[in-house]
Amino acid sequence: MTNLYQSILLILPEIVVSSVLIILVLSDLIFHKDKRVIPFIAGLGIIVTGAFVINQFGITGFAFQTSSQTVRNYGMMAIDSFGVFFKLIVTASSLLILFFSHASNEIQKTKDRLGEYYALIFGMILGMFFMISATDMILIYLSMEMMSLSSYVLAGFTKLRDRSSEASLKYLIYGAVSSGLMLFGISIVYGMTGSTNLYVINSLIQAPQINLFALSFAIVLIFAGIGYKISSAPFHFWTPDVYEGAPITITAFLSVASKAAGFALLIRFIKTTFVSYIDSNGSWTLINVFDWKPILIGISILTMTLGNFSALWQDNLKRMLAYSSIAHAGYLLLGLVVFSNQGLIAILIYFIVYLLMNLGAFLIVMLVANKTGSEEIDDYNGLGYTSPLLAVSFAIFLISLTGLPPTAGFIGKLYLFIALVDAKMIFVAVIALLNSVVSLYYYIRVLKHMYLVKPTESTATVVPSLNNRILVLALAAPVLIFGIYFAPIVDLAKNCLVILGL
Amino acid sequence: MSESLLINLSIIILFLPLAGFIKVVLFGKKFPKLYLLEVAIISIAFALSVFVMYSKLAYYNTKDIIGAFTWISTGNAPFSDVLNIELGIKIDNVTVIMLFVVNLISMLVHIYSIEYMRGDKRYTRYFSYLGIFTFSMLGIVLTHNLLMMYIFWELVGLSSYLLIGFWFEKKSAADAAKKAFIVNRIGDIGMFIGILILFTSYKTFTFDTIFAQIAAGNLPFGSSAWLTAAGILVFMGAVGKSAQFPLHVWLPDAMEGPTPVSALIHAATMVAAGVYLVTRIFVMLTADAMLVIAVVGAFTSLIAATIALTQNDIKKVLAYSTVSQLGYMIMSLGVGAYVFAFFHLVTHAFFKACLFLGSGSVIHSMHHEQDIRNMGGLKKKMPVTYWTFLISTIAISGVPLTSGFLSKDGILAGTLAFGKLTGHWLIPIIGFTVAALTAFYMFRLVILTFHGEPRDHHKFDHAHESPLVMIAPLAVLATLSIFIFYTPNPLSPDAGWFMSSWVKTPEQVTPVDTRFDFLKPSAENIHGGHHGEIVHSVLYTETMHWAHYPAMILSLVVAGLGILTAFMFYQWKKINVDKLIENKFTNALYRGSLNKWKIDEAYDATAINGTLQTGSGLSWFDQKIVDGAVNGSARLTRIVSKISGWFDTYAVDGFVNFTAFFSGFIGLSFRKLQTGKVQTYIVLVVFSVIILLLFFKPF
Amino acid sequence: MIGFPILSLITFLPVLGMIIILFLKKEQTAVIKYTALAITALQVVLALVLLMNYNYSAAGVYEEKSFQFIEKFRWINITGISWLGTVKVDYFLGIDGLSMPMVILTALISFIATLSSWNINHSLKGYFALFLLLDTGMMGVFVSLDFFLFYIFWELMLLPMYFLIGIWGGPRKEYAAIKFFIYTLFGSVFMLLVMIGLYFSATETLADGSKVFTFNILQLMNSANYTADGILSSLNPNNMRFAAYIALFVGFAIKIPMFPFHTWLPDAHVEAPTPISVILAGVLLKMGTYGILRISYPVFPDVTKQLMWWIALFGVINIIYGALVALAQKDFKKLIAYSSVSHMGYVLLGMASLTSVGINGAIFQMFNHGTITAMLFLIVGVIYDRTHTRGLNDFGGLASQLPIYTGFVTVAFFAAIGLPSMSGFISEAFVFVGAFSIDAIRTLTIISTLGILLGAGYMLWTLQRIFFGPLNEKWANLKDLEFREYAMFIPLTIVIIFLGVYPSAMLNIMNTSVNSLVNLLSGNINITSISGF
Amino acid sequence: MFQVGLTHFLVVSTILFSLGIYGIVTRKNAVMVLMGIELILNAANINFIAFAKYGNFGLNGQIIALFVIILAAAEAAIALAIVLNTYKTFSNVNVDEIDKLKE
Repeated sequence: MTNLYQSILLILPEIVVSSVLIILVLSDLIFHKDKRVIPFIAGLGIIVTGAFVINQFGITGFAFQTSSQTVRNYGMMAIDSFGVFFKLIVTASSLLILFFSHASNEIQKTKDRLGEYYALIFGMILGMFFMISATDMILIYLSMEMMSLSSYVLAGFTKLRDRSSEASLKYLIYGAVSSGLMLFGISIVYGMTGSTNLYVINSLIQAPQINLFALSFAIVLIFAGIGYKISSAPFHFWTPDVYEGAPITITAFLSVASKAAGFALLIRFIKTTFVSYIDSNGSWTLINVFDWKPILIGISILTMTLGNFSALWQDNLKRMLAYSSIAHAGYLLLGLVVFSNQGLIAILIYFIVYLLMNLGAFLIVMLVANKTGSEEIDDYNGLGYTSPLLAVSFAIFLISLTGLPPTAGFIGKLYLFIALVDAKMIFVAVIALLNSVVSLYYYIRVLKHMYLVKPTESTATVVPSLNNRILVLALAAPVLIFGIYFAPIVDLAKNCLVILGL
Repeated sequence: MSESLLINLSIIILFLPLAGFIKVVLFGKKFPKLYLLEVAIISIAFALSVFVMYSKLAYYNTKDIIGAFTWISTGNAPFSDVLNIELGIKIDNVTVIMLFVVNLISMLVHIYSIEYMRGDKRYTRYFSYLGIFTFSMLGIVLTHNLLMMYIFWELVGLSSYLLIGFWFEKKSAADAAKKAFIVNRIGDIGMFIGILILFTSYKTFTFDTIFAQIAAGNLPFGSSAWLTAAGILVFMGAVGKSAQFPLHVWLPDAMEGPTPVSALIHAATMVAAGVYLVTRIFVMLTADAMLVIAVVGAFTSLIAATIALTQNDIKKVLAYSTVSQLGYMIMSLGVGAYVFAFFHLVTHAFFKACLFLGSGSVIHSMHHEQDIRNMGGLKKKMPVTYWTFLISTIAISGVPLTSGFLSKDGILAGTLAFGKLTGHWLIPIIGFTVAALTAFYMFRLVILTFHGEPRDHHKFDHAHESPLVMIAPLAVLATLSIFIFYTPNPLSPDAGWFMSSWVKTPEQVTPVDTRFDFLKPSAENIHGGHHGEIVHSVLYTETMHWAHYPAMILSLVVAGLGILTAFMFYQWKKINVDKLIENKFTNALYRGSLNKWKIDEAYDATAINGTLQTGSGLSWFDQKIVDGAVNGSARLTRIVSKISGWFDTYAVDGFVNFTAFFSGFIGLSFRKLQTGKVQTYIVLVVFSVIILLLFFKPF
Repeated sequence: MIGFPILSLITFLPVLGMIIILFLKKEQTAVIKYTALAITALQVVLALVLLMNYNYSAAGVYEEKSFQFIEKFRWINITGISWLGTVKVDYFLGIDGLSMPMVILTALISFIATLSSWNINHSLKGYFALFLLLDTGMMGVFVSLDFFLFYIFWELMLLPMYFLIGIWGGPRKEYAAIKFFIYTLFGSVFMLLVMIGLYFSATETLADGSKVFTFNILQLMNSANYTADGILSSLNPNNMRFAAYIALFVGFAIKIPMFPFHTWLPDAHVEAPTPISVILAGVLLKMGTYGILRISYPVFPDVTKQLMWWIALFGVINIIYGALVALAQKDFKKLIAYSSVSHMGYVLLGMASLTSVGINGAIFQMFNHGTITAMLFLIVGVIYDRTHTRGLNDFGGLASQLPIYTGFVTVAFFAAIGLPSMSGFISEAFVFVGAFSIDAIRTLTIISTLGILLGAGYMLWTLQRIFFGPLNEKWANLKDLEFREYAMFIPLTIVIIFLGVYPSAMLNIMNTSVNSLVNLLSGNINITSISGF
Repeated sequence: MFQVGLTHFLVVSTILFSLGIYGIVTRKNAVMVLMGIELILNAANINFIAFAKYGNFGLNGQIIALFVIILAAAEAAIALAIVLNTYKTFSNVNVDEIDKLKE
């Protein structure tokens, strides 16, 4: 019974989340008159969760250990600082999303359904938490579904807008299919190894008699499932449509939190399943069953190129940011293709930065949309003169997304390229750099509309409320500070490398 | 009378005019009378230079006085190439004589200008320009190194530019100024490269050091060919400044400037700087270089003389005669008659300045009429001008008892000797031809201007003798054209102090095998000359003596012929000029000469147009090719720009636009995938799964 | 030496000014202007303080202890992982003979540019804020000795420039701005790659004896610091090193701008407002050549020697090509822009000679071109303010209308032509002397002298078309210079003529450093043996 | 009398899987598309159970199958809700006419 007890201690954050979820559902029933209290409950819940997550720092262990013939003990979930890091990312972004939701008109319009809204968000969070630390394919599948189901609904939350419901339908079908594919892949792996636990699989696939073709087939199917979560080409097609259609808060949440969870999952999946040895320089040796390197290189290049070049054409900022987030998924994959802790660090750093700048960008778009009701780029003409604060911070976020100093975005890119050069993958680095030059086009284009075009009478004057102003600055300031003094984030990242096993 | 005193004095002389210039620039507006200060300053400078010349010639006749200091010193570290640039003054006899000449003429012109330029709206500025010119000219005279020479060389170029373009409202004046500067630049580039060669090999700009090095036998880049090249290249500077063919075209146009300026800069001093430069580098000229110089000089003098025959603008005639005379000096340096070249420089400075100022006086009284066909009979109206003008004309024609006779005769003797010794007889022949032509066109000028009946009575009636401040300088200069100032014996300069004691031909430092045979030191005169200054080899001196009398007689004959024909043509009308012009054969010549042999037109057609065409061609290239990464990209981008609105912001040309086009293109094709139909997406997913499976085969 | 961190001060003073301005009201235009003016003036003062305390015999270049006004402390320091090692970035400022002239130039030009910004008419607040930010960026590039820091400053200056051209520029400002941005970014991404490559190739030995990767430019020069398996290791010279050099060089060449990367320049200049053109031509272009001298040359001496002929070739192309294209321009400003393409060619030529004289000349030319071209653009600005046209053929005979203005114009033009007694002559002469003394590039040098002629050609032609000839009646009532314009022109004129007459004032500043740079390149000095690292 | 073996199950599941994909791609009606998805899930289920049975992997397989069934049910519920919602806005459920969001 100690096993279960330990396990419960190890999954306290998840427990907290789920209890908050229940509380929200209940309170939705209790305060059906006036739901103003619910957001605060949610916020409190997040903060508590965060506390528990932070509390987990440094703790390592397996939840729900299963006894098996293999010597190494293992479990359904691995609790380690790597997981903690991503859980923190998720928590932080969720907290911000709560603030966003509070500020967003389109959400506040749906007064009576706020309860569901927050509950569903917590559903997503729960799914993500499990995704992040799952080491058993079934748990992986279930957690992904857990998250997806909530997000399908959220994507279509604002019933009023047909875009919204279309988005949710597409998201649903697309997601269901890819998870189905994934499940099929899992079933095949199960058939070949007799287990769904990554550690077991890791030890078993080193055996020579494994049928490599079947295995690759299964792996590709599984990757399709994960690739759709991190919206990497060629599994990204849902992203632009859903991002454009969904409520902006949800778009922001998907673009950061679910991407983070997806990456955590991908990294853990690959590292636990396929890495046989890590040398003193921190570079990984893969098991010779599946040739990840070319696939991932190809996919990451394809992803970033496709994202950047498609973004050139977008006149809708939400959609533009959707493509840009695809491109960033490509950059992030670069950190994985080098198969070294160096790359891992780069990814972690990049996520911290990405959280700040991407949410920031979405926040501005939302605040403007609150006023103008649309995200078309022409609504931004001359914004720099009518609403300086928003414009300046938007400029900062966009520059950071481009990756120019002295913004945090530069640090993120810098570490990715450092990893690449360290792995002597100059060619890939060059392509990535040229990509970032291309990305300048569409980011700078927004600046052009904000500053180089003179304001017209149709230009909105957005004067955000005090809270929102604080919110904007709270996102913009660190982007600049980390750009100039980035030691803290690197320190944090380097302490969160521990992935259980090996 | 210490050496340092002389140095300091010459420094003062050098900077006095500059001080004047600065004062005028700063306060010219407030005190319009400041020009008087200018005149005073230049007179002081003149007085000082007389003093300097006297003491130098009297006390240090055979000693060169040098004062120098280090201006720039870089690279002074282990392993690195050292560069020490000295600025310095070298005072030898040639220098002090030049000092005297320059200051004298400059002073006279200042005085003359007081009246001539009166009423001009930029009166004071005019004097300040004269000041900066005098400063730069003195710099050229005094310098002891090539770099400083080049610096002041450019500065005189500047002042000449400013003075030619003084009346810049006239387009012709502005054009002439620009032309003068640019044409000079061409020569200067050559000079600069020459200097570079010398500096690179000897790490110094100082004349004496360079010459010592050459004498010691180490040649630039170890070959005498480079030495020749250096000589010719530096000479190119002279070709520009002294208006030698093919760069002579700027000088006639330069007559757009005020006449006193023409007298000072474009007759007496600046244009002579070229000759002065060649005298400075004379000792390092190899036989080949000297031959080139001689030929250039001879050809220039001939072509200029032929053009001068038919010009009708009084100043143009004088201008071409100047070119021709400068060609004479250059030629004489080329044939080794060093002393006579310098001698002619001095004498020519005086009488040519006199001629120009005289013409100025005429123009002044004729209300800026310059065409001699509208003059005539002015002898009665303005006697002083006439007589001074006449004296100078006689001098330039080389009639005995004048300074011109002495110097020209010497040069001709030199060419004769050269012909005899080297067999290049063409040069003496040209020399004598030019002598004849000179006599002819100068007297044509005098006759048409002063003799006969007035052809434009209206102007004639208003004509009057110029005031004293203008004719006094004329008198002074005319007087200086008399032989007595140079030698007691009107027929032979050799006896004179000028030749015998002041100026001597320096000994060549070039490797013996690269000199003309007659310049090789022969056994008896290795230690022949006293105080280190060796006269030419006996051979050359003897040949000169041999050539002296033939040359004198011949030159008298040709000069006489020239003068006679001039009178036949224009005074006594024995020969009908017009009929001569009618004649088919002579007419061709006449036209050619009148149109200056179309040299300017040729330049316009080739060099100038060529450059401009290249320029515009390249700028097209720049916009279309270099900027538009591909030539077609502009068109392609325009097509794309139709597709998307914002795109044409960038879709004009260039790297950016090409990239934009390219990326846009890719973007489009990606965009097509995003059909919006979820089923298409799923098909794509399934396909990509298959593709992944096929392409990335397992091990 | 000086008690306070003067370099940080001179670098970040403008940022301070920017913050002050941001806190001012939009309406207080006068206050904003004078704040900016005061800040830049203070910068000039600080530059003079530097000059007064400058030690002429300290070499710098590769020897840390002979750099001056050094400020060095650990900026980023991450330790604790065995396989990662210590990650460190230093905040490392210092100047030597290579940077001192540039610092003075930047201060001077910024001050003048502020003066000429006086009649910027809309959104002053933003303008001066960005202007000062730009100022910091430029100053920072010249004083930083850590590649990372250098890069940050390098990029920092991009965005303000984009806005300054894009917002306050002419009709095609957007095009020009984005063009400038893309070109420079394109170059700098390669610089970034090379920077990272160098980082992984060289280690620095810390006080405690541990070896860590380094961005320290001085350490990167020391071939002993390179690790055997470093990708750009100098121990095993490989093609990577060659490629890296080219990449880095392109990054800098775009700024110079070197043919064929120069096409952003005319557009940027024509569209930019006068003060920005002044900054562009006066300071920004120098960053390219400075970068080459500060980083490319000493870090890759081996490749530099191999490529010297090509550098010279491109220099000559710049000289001739720029001059010829300038000859064909109808727009005053474009003509000046191309003339600076031509003049920067001299810098390249001088650097390519790898001789002390040549490089002295190159740096001196950088300074002189800074002052002279700045003056030329101011001249364009003055006439444009009055007539709102820049067409060379729209004028004529202004000399009689604006005598004083014409006087300054003549000074500037003849300085640009390289007339002796003006600073331009000395530097060009040095360049030629240096380049001519190398057999390999002698022919190129001779060809390049054509530039002198062409330069005179287009300058005098312009002078004539605008100022000489009969007065174009349209301009019969133009006003001559006012006090503020005197204040812009006179200092520049004084500098130009003073340095023409007494060039040693500037040459002595750089000479020692240049010599040690040359010794480093020629391999006479073996840094590995130098103590004081 | 022939023995039904693992292969047969696998064949069946493969057929189901392919049919599922086919249905998803070809069917216009959203509900039919969802059916296709169900097919895929069930194909996977068959695999799990078959492997569990013939590979002697214990009961994991069956348990997983149960999980999946439950989850499929939940998914179906949500899916139908969303389809309903779509029908409200577009007044049809024809997936290839719902393409406002594209490019």
